Parts: sequence; C-alpha cells; structure tokens
Amino acid sequence: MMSGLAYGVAGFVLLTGLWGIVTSRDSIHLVLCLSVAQSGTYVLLLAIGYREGGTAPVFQGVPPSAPAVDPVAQALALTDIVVAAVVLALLLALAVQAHKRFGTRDPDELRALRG
Amino acid sequence: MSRRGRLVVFAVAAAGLAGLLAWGLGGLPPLGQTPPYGQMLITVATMTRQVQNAVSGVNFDIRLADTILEEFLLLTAATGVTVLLRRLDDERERSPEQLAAERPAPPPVSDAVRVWSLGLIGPTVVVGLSLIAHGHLSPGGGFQGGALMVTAGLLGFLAGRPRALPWGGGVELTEAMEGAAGAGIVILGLAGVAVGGAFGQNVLPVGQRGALASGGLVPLVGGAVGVAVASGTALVVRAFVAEALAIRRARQR
Amino acid sequence: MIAVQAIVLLLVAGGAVAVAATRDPLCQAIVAGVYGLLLAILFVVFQAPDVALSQLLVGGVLVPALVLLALDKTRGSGGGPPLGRGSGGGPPIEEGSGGGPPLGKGSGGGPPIEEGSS
Amino acid sequence: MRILPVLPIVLPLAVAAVLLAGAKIVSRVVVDAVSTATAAVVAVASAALAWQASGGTLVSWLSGWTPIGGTPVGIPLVIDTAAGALAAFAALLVCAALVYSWRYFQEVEDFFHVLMLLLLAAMVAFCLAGDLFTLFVSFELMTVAAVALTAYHTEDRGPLQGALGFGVTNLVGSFLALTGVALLYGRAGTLSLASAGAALAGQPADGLVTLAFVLVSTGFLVKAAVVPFHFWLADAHAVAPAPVSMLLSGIMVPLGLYGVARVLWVVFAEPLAADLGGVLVGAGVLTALVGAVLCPAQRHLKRLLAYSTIGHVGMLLIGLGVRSVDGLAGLGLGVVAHGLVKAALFCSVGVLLNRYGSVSEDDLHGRGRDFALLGVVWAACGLALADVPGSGLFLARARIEEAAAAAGYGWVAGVLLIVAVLTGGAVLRVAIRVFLGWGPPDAGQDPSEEAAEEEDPETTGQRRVTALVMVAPAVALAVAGLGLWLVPGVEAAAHTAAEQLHDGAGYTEAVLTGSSMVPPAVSPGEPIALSSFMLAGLSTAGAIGIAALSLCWHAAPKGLRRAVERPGLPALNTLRRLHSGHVGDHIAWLTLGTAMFGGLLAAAMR
Repeated sequence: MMSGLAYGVAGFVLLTGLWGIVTSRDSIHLVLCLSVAQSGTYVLLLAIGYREGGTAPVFQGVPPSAPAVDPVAQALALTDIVVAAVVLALLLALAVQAHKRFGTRDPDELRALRG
Repeated sequence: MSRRGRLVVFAVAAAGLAGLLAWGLGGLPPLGQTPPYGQMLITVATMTRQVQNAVSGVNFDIRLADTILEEFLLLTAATGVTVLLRRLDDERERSPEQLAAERPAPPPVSDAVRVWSLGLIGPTVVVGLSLIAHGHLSPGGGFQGGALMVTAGLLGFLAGRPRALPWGGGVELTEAMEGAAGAGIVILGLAGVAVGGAFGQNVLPVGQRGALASGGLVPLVGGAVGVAVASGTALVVRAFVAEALAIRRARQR
Repeated sequence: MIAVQAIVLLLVAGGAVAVAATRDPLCQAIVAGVYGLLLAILFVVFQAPDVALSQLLVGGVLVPALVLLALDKTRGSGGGPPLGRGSGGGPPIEEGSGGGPPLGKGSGGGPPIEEGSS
Repeated sequence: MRILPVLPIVLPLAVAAVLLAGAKIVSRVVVDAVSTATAAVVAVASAALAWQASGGTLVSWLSGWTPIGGTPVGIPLVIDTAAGALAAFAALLVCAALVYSWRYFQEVEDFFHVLMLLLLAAMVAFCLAGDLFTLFVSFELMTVAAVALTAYHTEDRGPLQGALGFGVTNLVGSFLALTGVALLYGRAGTLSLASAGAALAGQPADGLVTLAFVLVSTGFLVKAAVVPFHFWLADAHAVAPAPVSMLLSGIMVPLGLYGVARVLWVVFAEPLAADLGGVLVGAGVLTALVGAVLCPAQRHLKRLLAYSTIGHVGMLLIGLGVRSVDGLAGLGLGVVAHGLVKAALFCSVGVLLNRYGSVSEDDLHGRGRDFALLGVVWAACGLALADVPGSGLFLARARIEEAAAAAGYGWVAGVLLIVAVLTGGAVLRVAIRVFLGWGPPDAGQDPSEEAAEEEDPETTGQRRVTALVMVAPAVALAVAGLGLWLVPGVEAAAHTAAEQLHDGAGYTEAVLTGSSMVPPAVSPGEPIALSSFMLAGLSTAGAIGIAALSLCWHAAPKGLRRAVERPGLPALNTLRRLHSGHVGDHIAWLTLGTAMFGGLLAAAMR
C-alpha cells in the first residue's frame, strides 16, 4: 500500500510536470514545470533508498551497524537537486533573452524556426 | 499543432506512459527494503574511511567522479548564463545613467526588511561555513554550505547592499574562484595519481571517526565543492541582477 | 510514521499539480517555493537530512529568487518592440512601460529589485 | 600509466577551469593555442587507450575503490576499443572545430573555449563511464554545455528558440533516463553497468526491466534524434554557430546511439534477448525516411544538413537494431565517415556565411563561382553522402546492408538507397546552384517559410579574405571522410570495436573479475559484394539525377509537374508543419514516442 503510494507519487509528479510543459503558455512557467518533472526523480530515488525503521545515514552517536537508510540514493538525489538548480538557471536565462528578442514569453509566439 | 491537437496527443501519450509506469514501478521491491549497495557503502564510508556522514563519504570519496562532473556542470551553467545574459552591443548604447533617469525609482526598502536582512547575513555566513567544514560529520557539506553563502548574498541584496553580490572587479575574482575551485578538485584527485594510486585515491590519514580531521580527503573535497558552489551560484545570480545593479549604482551616484 | 509519510506524499502530489496549474508566473514562483518546502519535509520524513537541507536552500530560496529575478527582467511583455533582429529596425528600446506593479517586499520574499524591466 | 585512463576527462576539465580563472589576462592567441592543444592531447590519449584496449578491455577504478568480493564499490572507467575510439573521434572533431574558430569569431570571448572544452570532457566521460549514474551526469553536462553553445549568438532570435527546444527536450529525456536508472538500482541494487547486467541475467524481462530499458534508451534516443524524438535537432543544429554544429551533428548525435548500444549489450542483453524484435529497426527506417524526405525541401543550408543528419542516424540505428557484430561494425564506420563529412559540410557553411553573409541557398545562388575550392569540397561531400563507391559511407552502408540482410531485413537496402539519393542529391543541388550558378535563382518552393531567418555573419570586416585556417579543416575533414576506406586496418579496427561492444559478458567479466579477454582475431572482412557496388553506383547516379531534376524542374512539362506536385506537396507540407519548433509539441511527441516504444516492446513480449 505505502509502496504503491510512494512510487505512484513519483510517477505522478513526473507526468504532472510534463503536462505543465505541454500546456504551458509562458516560458518561465514552462521551466518551473520542468523542475517539477525532475522532482519526481528525487522522490523515486529516496523511496527506493528508504529503509523501514532505519536512521538517517549520519552516524553521530549511532553505531555504524545500526540500520540506516541508503546513503547512495541520497547522494544521487543530492546531485540531482544541484543539477536541477543549474538547469533551471540556464533555461531561465534563455527564457529571459528570448523575451528580449521576441517580446513575449508565450511559446506559441516563438516562430523563428519551423519546417 | 494547435493547442488542442497537442493536448490530445499528450493525453493519449500520458495515458500510455502512466500504464507503463504502473507496470514497471510495480516491480520494485516494497518500500522499506534498501538495495545492498548502499548498506555496503555505509560500512566502507564509516569503517574504512572513518566518515561519520555516509552521504558525504559517498559523494566526496567513493563516488567522487559524479561530484566532479556535477561541479563542472555548475561551472558550465555559470559560464552559460554569463554568456546568455551578457550585454550586447545593441544594448550598450544607453548607459545605466540614462536608464536610471528613464525608469521610475523603486519603492524604498522598509527599515524592518533592511535591519532583519542585515542582521541575518552574519549568522547565515557562519552557518554556511560550519556546514562546509562539518560535512563529513553531520548533515550538510559543500553543496548546502555553498548555497547558504549565496543566500547570505541575496539577503544583502534584499537589504539594499548590492555589493553583497559580486560586482565590478569582484565578478572576475569570483570567476577566478570558481575556476580555481574546479581546478582544485581535479588537483585533489590527481594527488592519488602522484603517489602512484588511482585518480581520486585518498592520500591522507583517515583519522578517527567523529574528529574534525577525519575522513582523509573528504573534508578538503567538501571545502573545494563549497567554494565552487558558492562562487558558481553567485555568478549565476549576479548575471540575473547585473542590469538592475548597474542602474541602482548610477542612481546612487 | 507511515501515516505522516502518506500525508506528506499526498501533499507533494497536490503541490506538483498546483505548481503546474498556476499559470501566472509570479504566483507560480511562490507556489513553487511552497512546493520546494513540501519536498524538503518529505525528505526529512524519509530520513534524508542532507537532501532536505539542499532542497530547502535550492527549492525554497534559490529557485524562487531566480524566477522572481527572471520575471523582473521580462516584465512588460508587449510594452515595446522586441529587440530581435529583423523586427523592423526600430531603436532597441527596452520596454519599461506597461508592466505590473513593481516587485517589492511582501511579494513572496523576493529581493526588491528596481527598475521597470528589461 | 595510471593517469592515462582519466587524462582525457580531467585534462579538458582542468584546462577549462584554468581558462575561466585566468583567460582574461592572456591574449586570444594563447587561449586558442592552449585549448586546441588540449583537444589534440585528448585525441592522442584516447587513441592510445583504444589501441591498448584492442588487446583486452581496460578497467580503471576511480578513487581506487576496487570491487570487494566481486561487488563494485566505486565508479569504473571501462575502456574498450569502441569507447576509446569514439572519445578520440570526438576530440578530433573538437580540435578541428577549435582550429576553425581561430579566425571564425572575431570577437570571441574566452567563454567559447571554456564551453567547448567542457563539452569535450562530457563526451569523453560519457564514452568511458562504466556506471549508470555517471552516464546520466555526463549526459547532463553534455546537454548543458551544448545548449549554452547553441545559444551563443544571443542577439538573434533563432538560436534562443532553438536552444530552448533543445534544452527542454533533452532534459526531459534525461529525466526519463534517470527514472530508468533508479528502477534498475531498485531491482539490481547496484549502479555499475556490469553488475546490473549480471543481476538481471538469467531472468526473463518483466515490466520493470522493460520499462527501465525503454526509459534509459529513450533518454539516449532523444540525443540521437530518432523519430519521434527528433523535433529539436533541426532547430538547434540550424542556429548553432558553425563550429558547434560540426560537433552536434558530427559526434554528439551518434553518442546517443552508443549509449543505447552500451546498455543494451551490457545490462539488458539477456532479459531482452528475444523481445526487441524489429522495434529498433522500425524506428531506424522511420527516422531515415523522415530525414531523407525533409532534407531536399530545405533552402536554409544548415537546416538541410541537419535533416540529412537525421536521415543518416536512421541508417545507423538500423545497424544497431539488427544486433549483430557486423551491424555494429557498419555502425562504427558510419559514425566516423558521417561525422567527418558532416563536419566538413558545416565547416563550409560557416565559410560561406563568413564570406557572403548568408546561409540561404537562394541568396547564395551563383555567388560561389569565385571559390572553386569550396565548391569541390561541397561536391565531394555530396557524393560521399550519396555513397559514391569507395567512400567511407559507402563502406558503412554496405556493411549495414549485409548485416540487415543476414538478420532478415534485406529490404532496408531500399531505404538506405533513398537516404543516399535524397540527401546526396540535396547537397549536390546546393553545390551546383551556389558554386556554378546553374538553374533558376529562386527555386520557388514556399519561400515564405524560410524567409523568417536572418543570420549574423559571425565575423565582420574584410569579407572577401577567407582565412586559410577556416577552409583547411573543411578540406581535411572531407578528404578524411572520403578516403576512410583506404586507411589500412580501419575495417579490422571497426570489427574489433564491434566485437567488444557486442560482448557484454566479456565487459562484465573484465569489470567484475579484472580478467579481460583478448578479443578473437578478426577475420579479414569479406570483400564487399558486387551488388553493393551496383547499389552505390545507382545511388550516386540517383543523387546526381535528383540534383539535375530539381534544377530543371521548372522547365518540366506542366502536366508532369502537376501530377507530381498535387499529391506530393500537401503531404510534404503536412510533414513540415509538424516540425513546428514549439517546445510543447516536442514534449507531446516525446511522451507519445516513449509510450509507443514501451507498448511495442510489451506487445513483442507476449
């Protein structure tokens, strides 16, 4: 039951982000939806690494033999979050510059390239 | 495609993908069981490397390569954002003074915001430095500490102190710091090669778990990552506020 | 514990929908900040303090700040001719007229950036 | 030499960091020299690695974490001939692009070199990584560097729109790939490719394994611009600065196919042995046809070349889809031959833009008469794309055809013929119109759709003087692409590389136990069948014919023109309208493609 919920929320968040991108009318909105889609991957990674009854993988006053959740999944999620921030900054810069050149943030109005 | 057509294509596709995801995600082990790799790395990080925070041990030692690539991803984005938002010839025609004269003056920052922001800068910086320094011992590390330092810069900006973000010659200095931190991580990795080992191999004594000087290279890599994250993020933020800063300075003159 | 996890998971799912469905970018930046905080809470519940801390800083501070800065730089769409090449050869005016009220304090914690736009 | 395996990755990273820190205080010449020399060193080091690896796969455990009890701890770099050779080829193209940019951008900022070196490091890391998550991170680094380079000319509109579509589409692809990686981690409990493959072996594919393969390879296929994940490519490649387009088309796109091949054979070879069916071949055929049909319809030269890249990716994907050593050998030869020719062509487009200030075929009509050398390069590349017998692409196509026929797909020879005729014909048409000035000045097909684009010459001043360093790379690349077949041992090397890439078990063995097998001695490749020569002759003649036909089409009898155009043009225009340049459309198609890919695999498993 809980498994289905955790993994399901991860997939749902990914699809929600994609829906936002497809229906977006504003490139800044679109970039935020992209980071929503990416946040689905953090949820999935942490759900996979979760251990029932485990402590956080920081062994301050806890013996390393104590059951702990997966540090690898957390390390991957951490990297993933930094990647997300980086990507968001770059795409926001693109959106800002595109607004300067096209005078709009609406993807429907970006019409320099087609065919 | 029309907006409607796009939505129809996506609706069909998303239904299919949702079905696939349900089919595939259902094959994962139930929540609460962890993969054995992680449990093995806990032992490696805490016993062999004497790192108390296993996540830092994984990021800054065992899976150092990912972290190096990720730091350079940040460096790439900082460079990319600088390139994208640089002022071009057609925009340089008008000086910040002209722009300042043309635009309405901003609303003044209230004293409460100013005082609170300035007051918070000091503690934020201290906590950020502490996070970087203790990344191998407690939750936190180079990423979090570096990001917190930039938050301090944003607070200064909020308080009407634009110099809290890199400015003028400070931009080049920050670029130099970013480059030096990137090169520093690579050099730390090469230390292992210099002693005849593999790239990234630990060359320092690992010490006693829980001590500040423990974990071998882990705290040093964490420090370099902290500098890289702080300067890279600061460059990104600066690229976004450069124009507003220029106008604000022109107005103050 | 399980109940808490379930509630936070559902809140995250709802938050994702809220971010994607909020069409006004200024509101969306604030909703996205809240969503970032929800994710951070989720990570705490999943025993991931390191990840939660980064998510707090990235999702709760940096992302909303960058979005607000980007919005500030792109205000006043339609206020003037775009700068792009081949757009009629007018002078490169940075449209500074139309846009909404200036972003000040109280608009979700963003820095009080001045200037009309561009 | 323990430094050698990491050198091709860390050297460009370190040089990029140092350039970012200190480039402002040295002159442009130094920056050019240092970055070009770096790319050259990377090329030599990677080639040396490939050479060593031909005697057995090399494994280098980063941070010195070797496996404990057969379970990997750290991240391995795994170098076999294919990985090393691709890395070397990437570095070679970066080197050519950097030489070319010495004089290309007059006011280039040092950021350009920094980004180029970061892109190089990302591509090399992608080739050598033996870890799923490291693949993902280097893939992201590649995307971010390439997007920033694509948008380098921020004063134009096209680059911004192209880069936005490129970035969003590729990033969504990489999120799907990461989801697949997470699924694999949850099932196999490891991130190393080798041990993931070992963990999945011996069980039939279930939903999770199938979905993981679909998601991971979708991410890579987006980069490879396989239909329907290809919508971003023409927009991005058409607007990037010429030296960047050289890399995007020449090497980055094929790297997506390499990623699929790597995970297919190392991780999924056993569970998906029987089920992959014709899905990949089918996608390859579709991609080849879409690219081939849209290529001659373009008047914007870079866009024309971009669609030809899509056509050739389709051909290469067929070589992958037949899943044999011979197909992979053809794929490898094709990647190199196509990369060289395409880089030469993008290089020449840059020269045209520099000299005449335009990249529109109609604008350039007849203006190249005074530049015979470039005309010869262009015509030679056109013939190479048309598979003229003896060229590198001819060899690749012949091998892919043979492999396809052996796998029961003999009919794809017809598809490959169409690709060669249409893409070669389009390039030859351009050569004739631009450098000879034959045919009507305005070919007259819907000029409205093309007119929207203007482009900056990227250099200013002294137009007429074209620097030697700009033309020399084009000539060298074209000569190399045409003469690839004549290089002694190239086929044997391709076979060794294919053999190792195909041998997933050998890869796993090398990583987990450290004992690398010497690949079996390569049988001297069978001589190319006479029928292949005849097909190639046919395609060359066909391409020349298409070029000639398009030049005198306006003089054809009205009845004939109407009979062809009435059904043909609306269909073509519908296809072109689908390429709307709209990010939302890209993502809708991407989602649909992923769902269909998974659905087809699921159906094939029944």
